[in-house]
Amino acid sequence: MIELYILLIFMIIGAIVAIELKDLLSSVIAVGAVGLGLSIVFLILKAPDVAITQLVVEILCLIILIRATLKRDLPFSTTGRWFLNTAITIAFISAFLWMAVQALKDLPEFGYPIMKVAGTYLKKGLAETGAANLVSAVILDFRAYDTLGEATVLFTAVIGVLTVVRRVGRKKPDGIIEENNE
Amino acid sequence: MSKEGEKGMSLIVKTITRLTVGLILLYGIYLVLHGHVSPGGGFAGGVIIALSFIHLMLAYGKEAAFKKLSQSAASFFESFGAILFLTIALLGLIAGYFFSNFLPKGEPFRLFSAGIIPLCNIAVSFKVGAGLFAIFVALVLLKLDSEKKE
Amino acid sequence: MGNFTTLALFCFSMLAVRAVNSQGTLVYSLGGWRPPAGITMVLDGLTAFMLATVNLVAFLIAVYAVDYMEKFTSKWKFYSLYLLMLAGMNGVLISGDIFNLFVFLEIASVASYALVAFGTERHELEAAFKYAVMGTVGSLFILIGIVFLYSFSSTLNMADMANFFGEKGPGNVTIMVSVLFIMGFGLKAALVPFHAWLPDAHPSPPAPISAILSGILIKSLGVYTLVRIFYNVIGVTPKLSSVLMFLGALSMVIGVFLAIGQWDFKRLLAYHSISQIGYVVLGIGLGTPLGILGGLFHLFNHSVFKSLLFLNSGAVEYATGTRDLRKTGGLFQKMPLTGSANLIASMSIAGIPPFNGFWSKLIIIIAAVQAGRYGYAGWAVLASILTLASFTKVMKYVYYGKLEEKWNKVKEVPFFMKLAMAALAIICLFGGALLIGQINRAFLQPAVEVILNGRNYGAMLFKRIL
Amino acid sequence: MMVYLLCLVLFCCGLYCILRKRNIIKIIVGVIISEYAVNLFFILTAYRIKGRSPIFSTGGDISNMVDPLPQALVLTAIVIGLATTALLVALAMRIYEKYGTFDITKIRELRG
Repeated sequence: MIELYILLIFMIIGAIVAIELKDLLSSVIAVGAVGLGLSIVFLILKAPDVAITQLVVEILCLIILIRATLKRDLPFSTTGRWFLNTAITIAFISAFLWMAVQALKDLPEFGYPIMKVAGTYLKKGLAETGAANLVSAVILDFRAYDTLGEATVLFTAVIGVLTVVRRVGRKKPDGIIEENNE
Repeated sequence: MSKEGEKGMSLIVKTITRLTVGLILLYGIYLVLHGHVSPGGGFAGGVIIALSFIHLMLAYGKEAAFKKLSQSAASFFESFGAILFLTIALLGLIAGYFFSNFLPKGEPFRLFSAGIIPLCNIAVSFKVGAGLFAIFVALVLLKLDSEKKE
Repeated sequence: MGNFTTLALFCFSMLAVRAVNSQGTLVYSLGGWRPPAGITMVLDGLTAFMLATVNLVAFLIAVYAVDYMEKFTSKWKFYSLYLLMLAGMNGVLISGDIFNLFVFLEIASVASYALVAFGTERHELEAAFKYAVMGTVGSLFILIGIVFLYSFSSTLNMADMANFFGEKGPGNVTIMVSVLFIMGFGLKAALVPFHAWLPDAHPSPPAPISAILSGILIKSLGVYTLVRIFYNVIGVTPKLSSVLMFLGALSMVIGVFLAIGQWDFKRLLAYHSISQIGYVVLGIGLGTPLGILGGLFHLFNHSVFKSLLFLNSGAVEYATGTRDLRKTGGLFQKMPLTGSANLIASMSIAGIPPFNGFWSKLIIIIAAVQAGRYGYAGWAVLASILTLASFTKVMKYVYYGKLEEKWNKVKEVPFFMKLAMAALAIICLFGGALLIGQINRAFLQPAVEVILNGRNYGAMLFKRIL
Repeated sequence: MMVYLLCLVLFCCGLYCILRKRNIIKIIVGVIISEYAVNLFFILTAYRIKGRSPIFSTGGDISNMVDPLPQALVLTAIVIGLATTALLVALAMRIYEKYGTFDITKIRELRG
């Protein structure tokens, strides 16, 4: 399991680099590194489906972000109360982490999940759905309604993006402006 | 993106794209069709299919990509995927429940098994692929527009 | 098209109310899988109550939008997003599975981010970005909470989870999950420490969208989910309920104080939304039957009169092109129907006796006194008085006073807008009738019972299935 | 336990970025990092010591598979995250077009 820790620490370093870099393009690429690390972690954790999806989604995210940031300026300004705000943020985050540590003690230990519901999937999954890939069986048969919702989220995002990129939102009081549907 | 006019990237990139883009598309289709027996499935396959078109678009400029898959075709495929998925769900009502797995399960580990799951995979892949391509095209067009204005 | 769909949804939800009355709680398992394995839809008193409220208001707003949206391009995109958002809200309300609830919550949120940016003006984009970032952070907190719950109880079905927590009792995980959910759903409901996005996001978009965001979105995504998870799944502890009451009272007072200094019509209304959500959370947080009744009743009333107020502000903007209170005046002569609708809504939100807002506020205050929380009761009265003051200001500056020269050509708004506003005003006028015996028993009481039942929710549902 | 904690530290990195950075693209970066951390946390809770991936093969025994349910949920969560990110990027690009900057201290038409 040592490689898991190494990858996690690598990801945290990558995240910090991505956050603190002054150059937007490098920052976006550092996020890409974090995402690829995450994909390998998924493989180590025996989740090949998620690893593949994470990989391709990561690539797509990266392309979109690079398209957005290329040749763009980067003004950095530090406001007057920089120290105070940072202190508040760090205090909030440490309180959050402290509570999380308390709660994590009560969770089942790492590597030993309870698997009450999942147990039924393991036992009955193959016989009742006929799919060898249990993850497919879960998303498209046991919980297909979730997948419907998720496809709807994507559809909503498509329409949302199309809405946001419209050139003209309001019709002017006089004069006719033709609709521009992409 | 492009250094030399609107027509895409350099010759090396174009050649390699020509060789790989078909393979990427085929890999996506493979992932979709074998989603129920091996890792992969509708989402991953759909995203890869979208990526293959995006790849084409990045290398050759937007005209070449639109020749293969125009925007109206993309929106058609998206709606088609959604309607296919919903139809499968509604057909389940005949068997008793919304989303019930009504087809014969077949023999495990074969391509034609697992009832409605492969069909759902195909529907989801249509939807995801076309949807992501549409998002990307919208963003690219927005960017081109704003650059033109400057 | 959009109107027919919303009308159909409204009819269905009325049917749902009847079904709950005649048959009790209904459960539907998708795909035919038994509950812990598959996803269930649950229709009980609380769900039916919320469904009726949401779809009633959504229908009237859709009617209003017929004329109002003529000013904007791409109407079909507006209707698609509007219906998707409505679908998301209905899905949240009817779902019995916690991850499914999250998915539908995301549908509604993503649609609302896009709707806030609908006009694609500078300030709209900025408000939408702020709202989208805040909303996404809220969703992430909710997702982490779901991970904790799943890892701890190894189930996603809310009824099953309620049984589990019933056996286990409170612990560290419960506290952590409560904190995460208060942050997450608090962000969605705009309780006071997390309210920063609301005064920007609610005034910016077109009026029908403001009305639906302020009238029902923050309630079905924020308050309903908060109530459902805290009361029916995790189980409410005295500490938790005092936190809820404190947040409610804080929102109530701070919202109204911020509202009173505003000169922008819609922005003022947005701050009042924070304040009124405070009333709802305070009432529900009290935990007594009367308090919950008051809270839910106020939720219904607030949906009605706040959407009416936003529609009114939209009508004023439609007719005059401005929403700055200092520039308008004397519009009552020109727009009598809008003016009287606004008068009714203002009196209702401020709690003047014959209107519905009075009854629900009265119930909440009585419940607070009965529970021995005199401080909170005092705050509620104070907030009510300040609300009255700020709406007196609105009436004075917009509708009464001297008519300025440049507004001489102002006309009353088109027919469909008038129709929607008149219908909402009539509901405001007779909303108090919901408390009368028979209707109360059919509509509000089942919802109160569901909340009071607490974690028996789980046991009850499983009894229905088996 | 330690693994969970590292994962939450990653989440807090993203949170810090969202709360403190004054650049729109940086905020989006923070959102993406937080999403990654949450997905990772979900998968971590599903892992089983010496488990194998949840795919049946002929003749393999099924007793030590990892939990398939969180994996399915994470697939959904990833796509939802992608949708949200796309919308955020679209908004960011429009804001850049209108204001000519990514700096949110300069984008202040609405007052608090």
